[in-house]
Amino acid sequence: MDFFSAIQSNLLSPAVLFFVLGIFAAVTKSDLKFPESLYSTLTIYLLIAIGFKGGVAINEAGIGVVWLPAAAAMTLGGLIPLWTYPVLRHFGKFSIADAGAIAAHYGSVSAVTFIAATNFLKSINQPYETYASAFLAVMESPAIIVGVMLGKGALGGKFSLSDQGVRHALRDSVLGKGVLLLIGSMIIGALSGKGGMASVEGFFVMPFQGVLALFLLEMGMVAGRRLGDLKKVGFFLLLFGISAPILHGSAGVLLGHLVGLSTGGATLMGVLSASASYIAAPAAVRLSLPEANPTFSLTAALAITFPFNITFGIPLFHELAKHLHV
Amino acid sequence: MDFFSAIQSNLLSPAVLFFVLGIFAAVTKSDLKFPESLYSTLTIYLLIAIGFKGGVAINEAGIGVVWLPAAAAMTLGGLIPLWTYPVLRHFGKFSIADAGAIAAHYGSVSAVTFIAATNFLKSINQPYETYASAFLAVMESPAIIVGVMLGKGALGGKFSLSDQGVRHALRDSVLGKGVLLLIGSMIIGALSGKGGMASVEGFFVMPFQGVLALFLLEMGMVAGRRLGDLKKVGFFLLLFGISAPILHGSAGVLLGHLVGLSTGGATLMGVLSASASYIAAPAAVRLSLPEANPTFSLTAALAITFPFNITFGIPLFHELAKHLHV
Amino acid sequence: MDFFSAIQSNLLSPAVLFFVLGIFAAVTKSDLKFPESLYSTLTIYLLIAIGFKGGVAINEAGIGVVWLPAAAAMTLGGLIPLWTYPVLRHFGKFSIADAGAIAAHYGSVSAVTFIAATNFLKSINQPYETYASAFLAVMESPAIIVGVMLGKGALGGKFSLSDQGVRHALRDSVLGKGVLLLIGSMIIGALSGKGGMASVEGFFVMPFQGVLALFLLEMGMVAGRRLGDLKKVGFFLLLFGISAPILHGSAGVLLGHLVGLSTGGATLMGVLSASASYIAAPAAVRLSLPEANPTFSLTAALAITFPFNITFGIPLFHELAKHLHV
Amino acid sequence: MSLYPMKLVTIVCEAILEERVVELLRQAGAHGHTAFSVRGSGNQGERHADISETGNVQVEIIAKPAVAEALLKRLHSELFSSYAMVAYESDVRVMRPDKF
Amino acid sequence: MSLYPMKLVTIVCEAILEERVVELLRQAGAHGHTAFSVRGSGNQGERHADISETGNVQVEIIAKPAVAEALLKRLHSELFSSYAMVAYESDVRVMRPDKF
Amino acid sequence: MSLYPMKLVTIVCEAILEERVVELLRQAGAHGHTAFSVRGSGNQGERHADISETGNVQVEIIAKPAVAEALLKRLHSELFSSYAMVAYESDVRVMRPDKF
Ligand SMILES: Nc1ncnc2c1ncn2[C@@H]1O[C@H](COP(=O)(O)O)[C@@H](O)[C@H]1O
Ligand SMILES: Nc1ncnc2c1ncn2[C@@H]1O[C@H](COP(=O)(O)O)[C@@H](O)[C@H]1O
Ligand SMILES: Nc1ncnc2c1ncn2[C@@H]1O[C@H](COP(=O)(O)O)[C@@H](O)[C@H]1O
Ligand code: NA
Ligand code: NA
Ligand code: NA
Repeated sequence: MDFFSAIQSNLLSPAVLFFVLGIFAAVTKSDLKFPESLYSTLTIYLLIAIGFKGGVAINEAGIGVVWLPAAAAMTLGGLIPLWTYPVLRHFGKFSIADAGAIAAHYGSVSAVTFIAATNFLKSINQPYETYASAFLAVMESPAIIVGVMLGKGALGGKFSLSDQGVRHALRDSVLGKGVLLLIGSMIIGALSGKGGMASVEGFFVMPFQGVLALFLLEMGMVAGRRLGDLKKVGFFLLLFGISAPILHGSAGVLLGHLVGLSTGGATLMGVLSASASYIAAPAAVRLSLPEANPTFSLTAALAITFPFNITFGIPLFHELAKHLHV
Repeated sequence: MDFFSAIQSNLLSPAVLFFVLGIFAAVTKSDLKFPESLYSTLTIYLLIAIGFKGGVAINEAGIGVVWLPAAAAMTLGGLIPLWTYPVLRHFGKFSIADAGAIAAHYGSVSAVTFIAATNFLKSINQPYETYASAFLAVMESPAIIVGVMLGKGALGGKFSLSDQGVRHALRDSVLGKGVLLLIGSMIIGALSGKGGMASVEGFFVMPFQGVLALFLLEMGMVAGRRLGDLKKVGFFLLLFGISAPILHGSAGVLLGHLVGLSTGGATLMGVLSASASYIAAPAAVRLSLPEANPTFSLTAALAITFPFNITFGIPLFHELAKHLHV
Repeated sequence: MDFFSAIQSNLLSPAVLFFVLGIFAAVTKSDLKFPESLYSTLTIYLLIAIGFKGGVAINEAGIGVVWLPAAAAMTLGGLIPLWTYPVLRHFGKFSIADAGAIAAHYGSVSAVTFIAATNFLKSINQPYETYASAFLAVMESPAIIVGVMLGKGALGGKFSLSDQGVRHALRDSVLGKGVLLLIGSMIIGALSGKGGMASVEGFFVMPFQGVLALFLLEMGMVAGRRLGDLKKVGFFLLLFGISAPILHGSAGVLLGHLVGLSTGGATLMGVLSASASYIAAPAAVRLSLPEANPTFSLTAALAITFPFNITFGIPLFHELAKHLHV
Repeated sequence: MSLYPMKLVTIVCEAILEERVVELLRQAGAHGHTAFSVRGSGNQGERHADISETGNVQVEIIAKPAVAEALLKRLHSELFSSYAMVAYESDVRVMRPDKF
Repeated sequence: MSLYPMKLVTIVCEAILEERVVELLRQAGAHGHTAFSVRGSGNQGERHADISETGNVQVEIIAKPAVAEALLKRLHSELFSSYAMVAYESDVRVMRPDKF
Repeated sequence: MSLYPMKLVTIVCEAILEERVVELLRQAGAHGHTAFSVRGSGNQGERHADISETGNVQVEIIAKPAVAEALLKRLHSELFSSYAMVAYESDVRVMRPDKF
């Protein structure tokens, strides 16, 4: 399948279309509302499903194969804020707190973007390392920690661990529900292996794509409500929201290639690097960097970078990975 | 399968039996309670599933085949209040607002009745036009608009669009969650076609029947709580709650036959006409016709017509459709 | 499969591992929280699924086969408090109310333990009477009634039906949601039979194991929060929480054997007798025996007996049943 | 527009008691109530709402002073000693006094 | 620390009315509100919250006395006669009076 | 039946702050609290509750006047400037004053 038909088939996938429907519902102020607990239920489901599948894959591949690319992914995540922060400070003219906050979001990752990428690869029959969700799990926290330290003024020596908000945030970014469910389910998947998978497949695998579509409908509504904020964030952040994922994604693909991942696996590492967190990072950053304006980071991550990645970014990084493998 | 064994097998379907269990739970004042968000989650699921399947069917049949019966269905829905209203006014002695409110409910449609009908057809191996959910989608709003206008005194020239409640109600009946989810998912289904269906089948098709059973358990509880109101609504409305669906259902079957639908499709158009709305209409009518007593319309729609349709109505309209096709 | 490898495979099942993950989340005070309605949704789902499957099995086996073991199970449940109560009074030095409360919990049953046992049997390919969920349904109430009477001072002649709390509790233990859903779904399953099963299988059977895993994650969190109470309940109750299930479970296996159940069926009757209720009993007991300290009964049932049963108890009772059948 | 004084009684208690509290407030002469699920902490420790069995319910009742007093008295004598709960009274003003 | 008197208006009404009530309180001059889903009973019978169509919503507004009065008046004239609802006012004290 | 005056402090804030607010009220000397999820609007715009990340929580604390004052002071100095929130105090009467 060539690049443009890949983009087209990606745009016409139920998941992307439901995201668009959600934006439409928000923009037209429809009375459609997801009940309060549906969103967190879907989040729990998706994280467990993805972690469990990754664990079963690790069980099969062996930890010896997984550790190197996982360590590489983790390192990349922790490094991204280091160059994102100065760019935001000096070219974007953001405050220390805001630059740190945005850097934390872009170094961390988005599970749903990752899932959309695996769907894309499946739909075009591109094999990939199924243990790649391990990368997702280890990339969530490091950037949050680095970004928060930068936002607290670490470069000016002002960072202190005794700040209550910081402590809460760091605990949450390490023991938070995202990491706990992903890593926990991954260990469970690795321990219970293929036999365990056979028993829970009817819940965690078969309905998965449809659940994702439902989740993206809600994400679309949340993103749609933020569309009005696009004016507030300014042109620089708009540009950043598109160019950062292209840059980080390319770096991720390259790194994936270097540590020996297949075309599919390198695509996924690219997508992870390109993605910006809008669940774990916002919560942790809000608690530890209250001076940062969440409109900047959330609007960029959710209303610019996320839509870019699930529509154009994923096929793009795949194209790149293919070229590297020729 | 002959008429009586069809009725019997319909009565013994899990969906109908769970409805009965729900009534039992309400009547015995059991402490069984559905959590607040389960009902709306199930509603969202059912509407998306049904819209999506219809869209895939439209993709296959082509819009050229669908438009005529859909337009016919829509027209019938908008016309039903025009004869229902005078009957309620003059024979039922209802106030202008009450007659308009009830007429709006009976011209609009019930998605769950429609689903129960498709299940019935499947269980007796009667093929039908799978794009029929398009009829469901277009029949929801017109009757609400006509009924509200009548109830506001349109016949006496008192109707005005500047009324705030009316504006909210009309917006909701056109952009409301029911129409949005049905039409939105239908478009998504039509765009993503069979390939899209393959990916979300494990969520939107396979568990569908069971989810419906669960939903009907809750519907039974809601209907059961209304049973006490049956005394309040009076004998006329009781009679109306049974004879209106028979009349409207027969008209629907006939119309379906005339616009070229198969036995199954004509049955579904009959069931839709016969059904009375208890989700979209009540909300819109409550906002725009607050003088109308919701006990009348809701009790009739939910505690009389709905049970009648899912037990006897569906096999009846099917029988009728069969006779027309001989 | 020998005893120890059975225990090991049981410990590595996703359900047990998710329970452990839940305990971990509670103990580390992770911010993972299940939304308010998820737990009751899962409870409703599990009870309906299990009841329905049992009903279909009764439809197949015929009520003539089921009644004797069901009556035996019911009797055993009602008798357990009669010896549990005096032991708790005289050796445990518990107050009348506390002894009655604990006795009620241990005579009643835990649906999730039962499900875990059927999973275990399936995983080791041990056939069992699929109508055994009928035993679950009839064992829930009798012990609660007996235990509450004892706790109210029935032995001292102080029990009276005019107490408001007692009336509420008795009504709930007979018409409560647990019994209503189990018995109701069982009747529906028995009426709609294999045909009904075929239609709802995609919801009530296929995702079942995975839903159970999710449920046990939440149970683990609830149990984990109680771990701190283990110090408060004292050594006697710790001992009781392990020895009561061993004793009751053995009695159940023996009785199952005597009334003609297979190895699998006798295992299940053992597991039911061994299990202690932590849903139906706590609510009913709290309402009717407010003087009883819920920390005692709940901690014992949930933080001691439940984990014991799902890890070691189930394989143990199966081992016993196998020996009896040689 | 005139406003009329009335009492607001707020009860926070174990969710399991909701039906009994509603029965009791009817008996005390109240004509209505509002209820919703809450979580909290108090003398009896933390109460989590993820499981309705361990959650709380908050019940609010607008009533005439005499009814409010009767209600509080019965709560005190019948439920306070046995269950996790708090109850308090405050002053509010309503527009339709005969409704309560 | 000084506290400044303010009014708290509490409205319990059919869930379906939430959007209209919020529109109305904005028009009356309030700068914010808090809302949550509740169940209850009153003259119009029981209202269950398992279905949002039959549930209630509780809306709470902190406002200056004049705004509170305007709000109550409009509720009275526009919604009270047609819908299941109650509304009441009480006295509270805040720290940042210019916020309301 | 005697009733004893007490203060009710009500806090509406970003849901994410719940744990911190509870920690803070313990430190201020309160012996309990009640919390529930709400939605709303204010200076910082609309806050929707479908996503807990954007929702609010309402926390209610019955406490002695001195504790209420300490609590409000700390809210003011530590949280008010950084987060979307409101807090207010009102008078209530309880039956068991030593509980608070
Ligand atoms: N000081 C307080 N302020 C607000 N709510 C309280 C307070 N104390 C107790 N509660 C509520 O009442 C419930 C029962 O309290 P207790 O009986 O003290 O455990 C708690 O779970 C809280 O929801
Ligand atoms: N006396 C009352 N105390 C507290 N809430 C009430 C009272 N009366 C009515 N309500 C609430 O207001 C709603 C509508 O009341 P009504 O219009 O009287 O049916 C009820 O469903 C309750 O939630
Ligand atoms: N005037 C008000 N009345 C009631 N609740 C308010 C008011 N203003 C703000 N709130 C609540 O407090 C939250 C935060 O307010 P703010 O910091 O003004 O954005 C809002 O989302 C509302 O839930
Ligand atoms: Na990233
Ligand atoms: Na109709
Ligand atoms: Na037992």
